[in-house]
Amino acid sequence: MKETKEYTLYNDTVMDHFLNPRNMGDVQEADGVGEVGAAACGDIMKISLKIRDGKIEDARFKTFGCGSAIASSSMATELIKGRTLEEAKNFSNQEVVDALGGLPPVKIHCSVLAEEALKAAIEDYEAKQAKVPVVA
Amino acid sequence: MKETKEYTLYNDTVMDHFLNPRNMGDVQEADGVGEVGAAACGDIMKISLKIRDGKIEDARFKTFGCGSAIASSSMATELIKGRTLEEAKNFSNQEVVDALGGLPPVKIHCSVLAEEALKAAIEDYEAKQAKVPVVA
Amino acid sequence: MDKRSVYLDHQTTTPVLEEALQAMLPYFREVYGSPSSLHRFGLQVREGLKEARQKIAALINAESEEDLIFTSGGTESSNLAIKGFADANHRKGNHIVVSAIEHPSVMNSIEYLTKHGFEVSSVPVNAIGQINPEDVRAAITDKTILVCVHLVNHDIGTIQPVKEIGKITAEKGIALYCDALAAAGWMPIDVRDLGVQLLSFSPHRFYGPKGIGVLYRNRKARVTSHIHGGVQEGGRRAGTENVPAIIGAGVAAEVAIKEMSQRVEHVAMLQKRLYDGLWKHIKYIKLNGPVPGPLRICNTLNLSTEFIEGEGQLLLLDYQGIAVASGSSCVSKSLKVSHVLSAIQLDHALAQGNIIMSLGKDNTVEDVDYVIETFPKIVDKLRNMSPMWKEFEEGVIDSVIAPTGRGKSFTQHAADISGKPAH
Amino acid sequence: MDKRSVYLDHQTTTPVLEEALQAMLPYFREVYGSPSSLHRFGLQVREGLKEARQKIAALINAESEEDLIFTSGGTESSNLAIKGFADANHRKGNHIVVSAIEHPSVMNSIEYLTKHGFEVSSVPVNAIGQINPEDVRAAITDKTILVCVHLVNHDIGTIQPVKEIGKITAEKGIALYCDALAAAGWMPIDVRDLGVQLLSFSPHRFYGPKGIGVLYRNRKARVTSHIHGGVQEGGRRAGTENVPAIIGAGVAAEVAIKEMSQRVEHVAMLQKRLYDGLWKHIKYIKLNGPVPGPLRICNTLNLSTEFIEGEGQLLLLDYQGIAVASGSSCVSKSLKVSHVLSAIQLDHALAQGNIIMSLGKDNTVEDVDYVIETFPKIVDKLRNMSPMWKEFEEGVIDSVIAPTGRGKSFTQHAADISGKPAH
Ligand SMILES: Cc1ncc(COP(=O)(O)O)c(C=O)c1O
Ligand SMILES: Cc1ncc(COP(=O)(O)O)c(C=O)c1O
Repeated sequence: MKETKEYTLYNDTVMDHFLNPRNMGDVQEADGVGEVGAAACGDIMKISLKIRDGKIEDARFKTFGCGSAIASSSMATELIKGRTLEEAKNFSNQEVVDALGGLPPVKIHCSVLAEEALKAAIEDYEAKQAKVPVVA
Repeated sequence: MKETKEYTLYNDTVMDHFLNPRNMGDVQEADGVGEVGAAACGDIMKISLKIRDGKIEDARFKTFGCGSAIASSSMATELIKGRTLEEAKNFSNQEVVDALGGLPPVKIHCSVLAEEALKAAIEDYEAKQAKVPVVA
Repeated sequence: MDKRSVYLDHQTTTPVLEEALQAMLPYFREVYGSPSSLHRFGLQVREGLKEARQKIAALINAESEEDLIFTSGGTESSNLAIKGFADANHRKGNHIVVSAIEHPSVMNSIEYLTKHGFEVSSVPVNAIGQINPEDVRAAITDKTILVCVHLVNHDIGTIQPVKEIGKITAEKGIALYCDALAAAGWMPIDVRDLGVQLLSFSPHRFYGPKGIGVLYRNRKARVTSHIHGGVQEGGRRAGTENVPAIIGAGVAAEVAIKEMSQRVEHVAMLQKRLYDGLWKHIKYIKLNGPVPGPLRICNTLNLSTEFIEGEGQLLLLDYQGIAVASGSSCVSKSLKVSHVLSAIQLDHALAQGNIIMSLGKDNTVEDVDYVIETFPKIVDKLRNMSPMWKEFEEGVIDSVIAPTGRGKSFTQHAADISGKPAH
Repeated sequence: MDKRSVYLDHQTTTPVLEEALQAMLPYFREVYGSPSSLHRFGLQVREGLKEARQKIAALINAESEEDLIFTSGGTESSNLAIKGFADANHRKGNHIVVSAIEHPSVMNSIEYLTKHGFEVSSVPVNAIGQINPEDVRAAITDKTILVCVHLVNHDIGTIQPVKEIGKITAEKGIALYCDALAAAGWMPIDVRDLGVQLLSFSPHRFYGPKGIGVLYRNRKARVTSHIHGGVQEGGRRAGTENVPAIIGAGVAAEVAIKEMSQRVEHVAMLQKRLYDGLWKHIKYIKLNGPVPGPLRICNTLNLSTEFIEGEGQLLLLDYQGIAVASGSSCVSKSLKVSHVLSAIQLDHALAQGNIIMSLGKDNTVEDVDYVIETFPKIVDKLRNMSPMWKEFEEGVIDSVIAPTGRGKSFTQHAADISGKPAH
């Protein structure tokens, strides 16, 4: 036993994102919002985006779910800020898993949920764009 | 745990008769000898008697067998010394068990063996008597 | 780290009593013989085990210490009780009656039997998790050989009417097996008064060691051994005995008897304080199982906090030094909601926000007050992060606990956005 | 009592190493959580268990620590290996090959299977208790799914040609289960080199605690769980883990690896000295199993002393402070001669005079010399009391060990006087 060690369920990066989530909240007057749920465990994740010049200027999340769901959404929003929409469409949950330094096998679906929420938000944005005539 | 206690398989009386058997050996020029075996465990017990005036003057045993077999034969010979033949014919293993302060259930047959050896020795004596004409 | 450390998971396991550990110690390196041995190293152990057996028998008022079979734990005891009894009595019938909220060790033992020709009837429970004895009566058929009803539910703390069920099984001439794992050490148990033929418990749940379980089995109930080998435990459970654990269990049982009323009183007081405090400070929170009182075991509270999920609560509590369980700890790896919460028909959203706080003799009023102070902040933090909370405030979804009449249900909402119904 | 105390029953059980006990201690009262729990009390335990698992895997050179299943002991491991494997593979066949001298936990598990449609072939052993691999080959049919052969016999110490048998089973595509209880810790074991798919051992046999057993099971061998409940041990063995025992087992395994060669050397030296000394001082005494050397495990001697019976020897030795076993300690309550001694066709009279002396790392040359000095006196005392000894001297019966050509056999004599044949 290491007396000085903190014993935590997840690794330090995951714990940090769970305890101190980045980008938590809702983007005001969001350009795109995606809310998705995982049938497997009942988690719900919502990502809202501010998009400017085809780039994700701001991304925020709200999550109802376990520690790794919260950490995944925190990390996902952190990763995608500044990316172009095209880049964001290619975003994969594996990036979240890697950036978090790994997730337990039963928790990988949390990162998938983050990917799905992001893509749902982009779709929402694109659907809205299709309706609104572009102001040149 | 009692630090000062001796832990033994049998009670103190049995242990005493096992460790310091009474009447161990063979009666010289015995009047009757009985040797019996227990099919159950393979023990063998031999009791030899000196008989005078219809009374058991001396009794000795030899035993091939477990601790309780040795203790049973020691106790049996001790109990029957001085008894009349009639009394000895009514001897029962229960007397041995009681005098030993009890035996474990799986070991009761050892006391039965002692009873059988005694009775075999008496039979042997009587068989010899029947052959030898009584010297008035 | 000078955070307060508050262990509130006593229904999972407890620390070993100092007295019990001290009693165990000589059996590791000094009195280390096997009780089957005929030399003094073995005989000395036999004597220690006999004493322990008597103390443990006293905890449940067994007729004789010979009626106890030592196993490796509660799970093995459940398995031996059910499969061993079924094996020994299958000529009499092939039907078993079981409550819907038994522990997986009971459920899965019975499920195993159903693959080998047995049939099972599951008796439902009411909203607070109580079995109706008349439902047990109704489930009994002329093929029934065994009824399985636990004394206290491990997840929601409901005390079951075992004695009433015992009257019914006695009337019908059927054996009654009672899993008393969540009860033993925390309420008086009298096997004769309960009218059970089989009863199991596990010392690690009342300050004894792990690695040892007990199955009480009276002379009327035959069980076939299911671990084959030597003639230990009178031929009913083979294998070299876990001597130190049995010794420790004996001490734990002895102390449990002696301190029972005082432990129960102390823990029940804390339970009430915790319940009052949390409900005062947190809205939209539900107690699962009966309110503190005669229907609930003294040491546990099972709560569902709306709009947030359980693991997050558990992790944040842990971060603040408070150790709790969520759902049924035994199934937490499977991501499934505990079958107990399903059986009391708890709304899916509430089942997800489930936390179990179970108190012990060493918890203090300060501990409880610290939890009362800490938990509301955690709930706030998580609600703040939860999309459901805002959607509730905005009237998109409604509360299950205190419906406002506005919005759809959480479950409906989850189904809508995931495209699949929540299970 | 200032008699010398000499424990010569290490093949029954051993004291726990001081290091192992020290490592266990915090897990009783400080790190007392359950490894299934998600809070730090549980997580800290998980980490300890993982380390222990690695150390134990190293003792048998397992591919991965994930291939170990912790059980409650050697007996449960045998049961899980055999019944669990049979359950998982019964579609492939219903025939098992087993050596004639396995431990009752193996024999009785297989006997149980024979009541449920399995057939078994028993492979005989030669006079020193060795299995001939070709006999195993001959016993295999196209229905055979499993071969069970122990590594070392617990009663007579014979090392079996498991590696050769492993080649045969590999060739035939059949699983090989090896009960290594009497071997682990006393000789190097490499599951990969042996070619076994299943192997069991028990830490209390090499200075670890009781209450914990190990089943190694590689990926090729599926076993069905036979204790049902929660998802502990990856779902293969339910029940709250015996945490302190697993920790202690880890340390015992680690130390066993480190000290293996030195322990083996020391104990083998004592074994040789004891053998030489006893044979020098006692007539009509027979070693059962191979002579000390490559075919015998280093720590045990099984001897039969003619004209006297075993329990008396054991009790008198115990009275002199020397703890030994007689026959198979597991069956000593049944009054039956061990099936191992029957299998090597030991004369009935010799089987009755059986004693097992098993040495340990803490025994000394002085201990051994004390036994060499004490045992002949005990033999004399008992022979003096035995009717057989005098009858031998008088030429009524003959010796089995060193026949003189005079008199009938003991067995014949016993049959004559009891009126029934000896069994
Ligand atoms: C070879 C062998 N296998 C299995 C066992 C059973 O082990 P345990 O009694 O530790 O359960 C023993 C115990 O004597 C043994 O010697
Ligand atoms: C009611 C009940 N029965 C049985 C068990 C199984 O006990 P163990 O894990 O000690 O084997 C548990 C454990 O959680 C339980 O709560």
